[in-house]
Amino acid sequence: MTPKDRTIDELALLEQMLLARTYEERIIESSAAGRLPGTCTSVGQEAAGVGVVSALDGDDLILTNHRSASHLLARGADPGRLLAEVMGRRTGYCKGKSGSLHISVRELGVLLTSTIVGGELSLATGVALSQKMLGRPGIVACFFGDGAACEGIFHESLNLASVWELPVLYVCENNQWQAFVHRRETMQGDHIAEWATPLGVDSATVDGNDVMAVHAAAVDAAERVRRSGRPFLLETYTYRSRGHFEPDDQAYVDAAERAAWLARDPIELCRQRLLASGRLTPEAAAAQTQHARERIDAALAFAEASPYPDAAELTSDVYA
Amino acid sequence: MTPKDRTIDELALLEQMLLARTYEERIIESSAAGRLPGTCTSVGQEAAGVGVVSALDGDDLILTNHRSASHLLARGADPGRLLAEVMGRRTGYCKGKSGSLHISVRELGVLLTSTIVGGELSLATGVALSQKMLGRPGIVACFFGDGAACEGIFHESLNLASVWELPVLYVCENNQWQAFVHRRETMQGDHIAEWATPLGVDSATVDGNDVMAVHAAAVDAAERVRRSGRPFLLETYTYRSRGHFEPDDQAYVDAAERAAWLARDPIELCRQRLLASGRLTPEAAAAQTQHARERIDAALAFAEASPYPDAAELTSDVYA
Amino acid sequence: MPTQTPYEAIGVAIAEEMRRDATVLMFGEGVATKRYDLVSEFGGARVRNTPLAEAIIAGTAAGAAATGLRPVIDLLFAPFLCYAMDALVNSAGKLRYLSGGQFSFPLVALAMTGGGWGVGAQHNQNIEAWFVHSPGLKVVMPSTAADCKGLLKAAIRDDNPVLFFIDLALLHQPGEVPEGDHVVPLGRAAVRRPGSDVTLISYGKTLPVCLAAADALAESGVAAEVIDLRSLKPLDEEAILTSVRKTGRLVVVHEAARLAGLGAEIAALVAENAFAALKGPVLRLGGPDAPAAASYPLEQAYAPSIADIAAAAKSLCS
Amino acid sequence: MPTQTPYEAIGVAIAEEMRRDATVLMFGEGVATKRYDLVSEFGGARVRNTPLAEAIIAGTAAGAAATGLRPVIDLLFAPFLCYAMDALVNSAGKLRYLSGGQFSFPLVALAMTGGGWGVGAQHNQNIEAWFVHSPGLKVVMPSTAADCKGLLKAAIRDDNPVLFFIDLALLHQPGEVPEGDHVVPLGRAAVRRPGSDVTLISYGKTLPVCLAAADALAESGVAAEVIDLRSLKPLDEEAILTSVRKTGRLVVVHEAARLAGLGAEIAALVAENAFAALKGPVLRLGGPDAPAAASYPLEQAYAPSIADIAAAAKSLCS
Ligand SMILES: Cc1ncc(C[n+]2csc(CCOP(=O)(O)OP(=O)(O)O)c2C)c(N)n1
Ligand SMILES: Cc1ncc(C[n+]2csc(CCOP(=O)(O)OP(=O)(O)O)c2C)c(N)n1
Ligand SMILES: [Mg+2]
Ligand SMILES: [Mg+2]
Repeated sequence: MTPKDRTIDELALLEQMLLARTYEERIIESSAAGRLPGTCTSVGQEAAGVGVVSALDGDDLILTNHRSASHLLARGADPGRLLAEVMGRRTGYCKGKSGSLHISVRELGVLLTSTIVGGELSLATGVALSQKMLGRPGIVACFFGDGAACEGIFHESLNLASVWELPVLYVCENNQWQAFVHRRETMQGDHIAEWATPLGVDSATVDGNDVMAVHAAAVDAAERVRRSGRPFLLETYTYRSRGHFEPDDQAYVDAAERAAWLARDPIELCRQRLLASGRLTPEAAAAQTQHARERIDAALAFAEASPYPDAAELTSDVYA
Repeated sequence: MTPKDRTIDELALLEQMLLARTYEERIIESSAAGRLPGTCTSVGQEAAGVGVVSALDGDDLILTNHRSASHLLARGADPGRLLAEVMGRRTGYCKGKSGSLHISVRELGVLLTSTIVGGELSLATGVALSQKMLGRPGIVACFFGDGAACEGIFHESLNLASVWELPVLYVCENNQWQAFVHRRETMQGDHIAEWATPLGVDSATVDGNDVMAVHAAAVDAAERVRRSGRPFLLETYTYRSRGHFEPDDQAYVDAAERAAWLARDPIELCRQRLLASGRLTPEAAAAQTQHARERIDAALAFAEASPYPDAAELTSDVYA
Repeated sequence: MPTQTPYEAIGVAIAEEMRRDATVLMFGEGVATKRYDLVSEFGGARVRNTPLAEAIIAGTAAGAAATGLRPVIDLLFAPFLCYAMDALVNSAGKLRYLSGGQFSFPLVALAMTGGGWGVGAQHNQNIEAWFVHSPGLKVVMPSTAADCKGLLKAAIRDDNPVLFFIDLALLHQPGEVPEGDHVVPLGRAAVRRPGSDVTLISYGKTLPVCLAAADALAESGVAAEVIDLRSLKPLDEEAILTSVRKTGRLVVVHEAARLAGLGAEIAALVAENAFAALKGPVLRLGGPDAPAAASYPLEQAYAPSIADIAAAAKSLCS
Repeated sequence: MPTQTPYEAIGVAIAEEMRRDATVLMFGEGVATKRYDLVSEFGGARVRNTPLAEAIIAGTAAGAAATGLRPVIDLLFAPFLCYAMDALVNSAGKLRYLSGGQFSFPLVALAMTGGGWGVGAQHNQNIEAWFVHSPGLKVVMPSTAADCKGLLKAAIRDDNPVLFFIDLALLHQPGEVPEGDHVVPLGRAAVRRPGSDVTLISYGKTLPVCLAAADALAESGVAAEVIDLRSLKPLDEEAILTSVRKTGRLVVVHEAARLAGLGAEIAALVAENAFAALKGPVLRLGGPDAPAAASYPLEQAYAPSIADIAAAAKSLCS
């Protein structure tokens, strides 16, 4: 098997990050205006999400959690159907039943999204077992947070994947926060990656705000999982720039730490690098931003025009 | 504070191990004869149990699990009341309600014994929190198995004890088995001790069949917990010589591995060392054995003569 | 009387109990952040954030409770209790009994429950019936801000583990709350509105819905008696039976799934002990056998409405 | 017909289904050790021991079920399900709905339940009612070896998550079991003994106790109809109501705690839908609101006895 060509266009990654950011910003505005329910946004973590998803193959599978917008959009989800889902409309990917927190998109290989923190860790081993036993290509990427890593299911999931040799790429987005608690209050060290080692799971930590670094690390990690059939843990070290759940005044947030991270905003980092290298012109950058806005505007219009589910949906889809 | 004198008499440890062994052997015989319910015996693990318990202070607290006889007896529990409990009699430490699997003895500081694998790990942090917040002396020794270490609660318990700086001496009796599953099938490495490290919990592994080595390691470990106020994990590497739950034909057990461990039986190891050094004569050894038998005979007679609980006990002690 | 929301009343109750008893402490994910006033008054040792790990939060509470502390833990949303079941049910609920009474477990576990936030079934499931069915536990579920304070104070003083569910939809609705040491004993229902034709029994967020239905019924000449259970365990069987013996008609209402919900226990209790007084079938209104959707109209349709309740009561009286 | 114990019948059912369908697999703590015959026939990939970790066992089953496998997991004793609640209730029970029907969860979770081993409440609690109350799950609890086989085969073929509880006390009691593809559909109760004076409804280990009580009642001239629910969810409401409409009298019996147990649902169902047919109160017999003790006589006293059932039925008929 010759390795796939995995050269990536940084401009395309910037575009994806921008789309995610624009999507989230529109949600923030609209929810502040009462037009949308609140959500857990991925603002500040776009590089961590886009960098990994762009490293996956089409037949790889993804499990994610409540902070999933950048994963979904990078995977190619339609922002209109996502916003419709957030708004509980029938045109949403889950007919409006999920809302923002458990959006799965089977056709894109985004499975079994759980908003129970750790739920994705609980399910990922089984998905990987199916891949392995049914001889299907494709590894399983499981996104979770540093908070989820504190749940016992983290230990159980990694241990089982290790013992059973399951092709799971665990991706821990260590964004420094666990809802209203700083990671510092919940663990002794700074890195989740170390927790994997004694379970026989190799791991690495990468600067989660540098999309190219994330992408390269994810290509490498995914390749290791593919080759070995064994799990690997990639920790993307990043920062949740907004509050836990919109709206959130972040009064509890350390301003200096936040400022330091905001100075390394993943989109700015990427854009400046591209501008500096001349691969992006200021005009093209403006056009990119404009294009993202237009897509999201159209998406929001679609979602808002979509009807709510029928009353019969109250009890449909419960049993097979 | 001058350190306590912790010199220990190896002969006394041998006596305790012998008492535990005799106790378990009588249970095995009697349960085979249908006079007793089955139990999870500690045969083969006496050094691991006695070595640690003998290293604890009177105001230290103990949490243990289903395989607890050597802990209880070494702590000074009356074999008669233990057997009565095993037999469900009213004179048992728990009025016969516990049976063999969750025997707590508050007056001896043996608290909250759980037979839910991992239950002791779940409760130990709270007991240690009480010690710390109420300013009581005494650390908390929490005995659990290699199987319990596979439960997520292991991860949660050690992490919380680490972050909150709780005085817990975690004691993992790694006896190679988890009911009917060999430890090899459930973990990549051989040692639980390593699992503690990334959580910020120091640890050590000791030959669990050498009672003096266990004792020394436990004195050291307990001292570290006392001094630092932080958790420590001591792994006693040992072997479950009998089946999981009496009766058990052990047809599933690897004979060569078992033989190798039996050749290092903790009681024989200790006895031979004492005989070789001249500290124990063959006559004294025989007398010791005889004495243990007599104590257990008396205990069994007491237990068998004890009445069952009244029918009213069906619903007493449920609510405070 | 001052006006407080249930959220505030809960904070006041905890503060008062912490002042009264130095062994009371509180911990959970984010409690020290969200209830920073408690940290200010009582310090970080008694009001603690925890790692995100419900099992050890509950286990730690059980261990601490058995050895001299009186923990109040916040488990956030009821479905998250699925991670904490072992500590609550197998340890706190059973180890008093299995130890022959050597230990008690004076702890309170708080959780928000029910719809109202539009976030779907992994945050929204009413599971109070599970705990009523499990020995050794008590369960309360207030419908007013005053009861939040009074029941929580009683729960903290109780020597048993108490599950304290508060309906999300009520959490920020202000109500009158008595100042000072307002304690509402566990196990006593309240007659919120007397009536002679039909009894409506409920708890939590559907209680105000029943009161509204009683208003509507009054306009059609039906006098409904409305009983607020407040404690689901111990259950005030006497209050239930007394009312049904008087009215002869019963509608039980809750948001929890109807199937094997607490309403079944109440209907069964009445069918066994007040059968002779019954003038018609016992009706139960509850949620469908379906997870709760995030979508607003579906979430709203999940729980029984004023019209549903009034129609059920009328069907009995006609 | 050959005679098998429920333990054996379960093994046969699994083997037959594994032969029929290559996507069926089994895992759990010690299953590959204890069911070594299955390993011999189907290999170690399809019959696996697991680490001691109920949460990930159940989670793995849910993940595998949603993506093409049909796992059967053994969770050993019912109280251990406390560690597996999130995967069962929040994932397997809810994610079909929350995903708008994108996934199904064809899995079976086996667990032993009830008294009989003298090991106390951390191994012995009947929690089947929890799962009946939780959406998206099915629940079965056979009383015969034949139903163990037939219901398990149906459960494995069902596209929903099924909790399969088997009473420990029945596990090694031989009974006749049809050979071949004996499938008992979920959701159908069985009339085990017809009768016209009183209906006894039960399931699992108390079903034979009801049959014995019916014998005793027959001697006093009372003809009891005995209904074995077999499936607790879906519940065969029609069978229940038909019988009660005929006899007018009902005693519901189970070992599970009476308080908020499944018996409450059945009593409530009848009080609502067969009220007019009822000649007297609906009686429920079940365990006390207490953990189960290890002590033999206490363990035995926990569940309703033949005498209790006969007395209850007689009290209705007099
Ligand atoms: C079991 C469970 N506990 C608590 C919550 C509430 N909650 C939702 S997200 C969150 C923080 C999760 O932190 P982390 O895993 O680091 O993810 P992040 O939100 O930082 O992306 C919490 C506490 C939940 N959804 N599930
Ligand atoms: C939660 C739970 N799962 C399963 C069991 C059944 N069980 C009892 S002891 C045991 C093995 C425990 O292994 P380990 O922790 O290594 O302790 P050991 O028996 O070897 O001393 C098992 C599986 C249980 N009691 N609790
Ligand atoms: Mg985080
Ligand atoms: Mg072991």
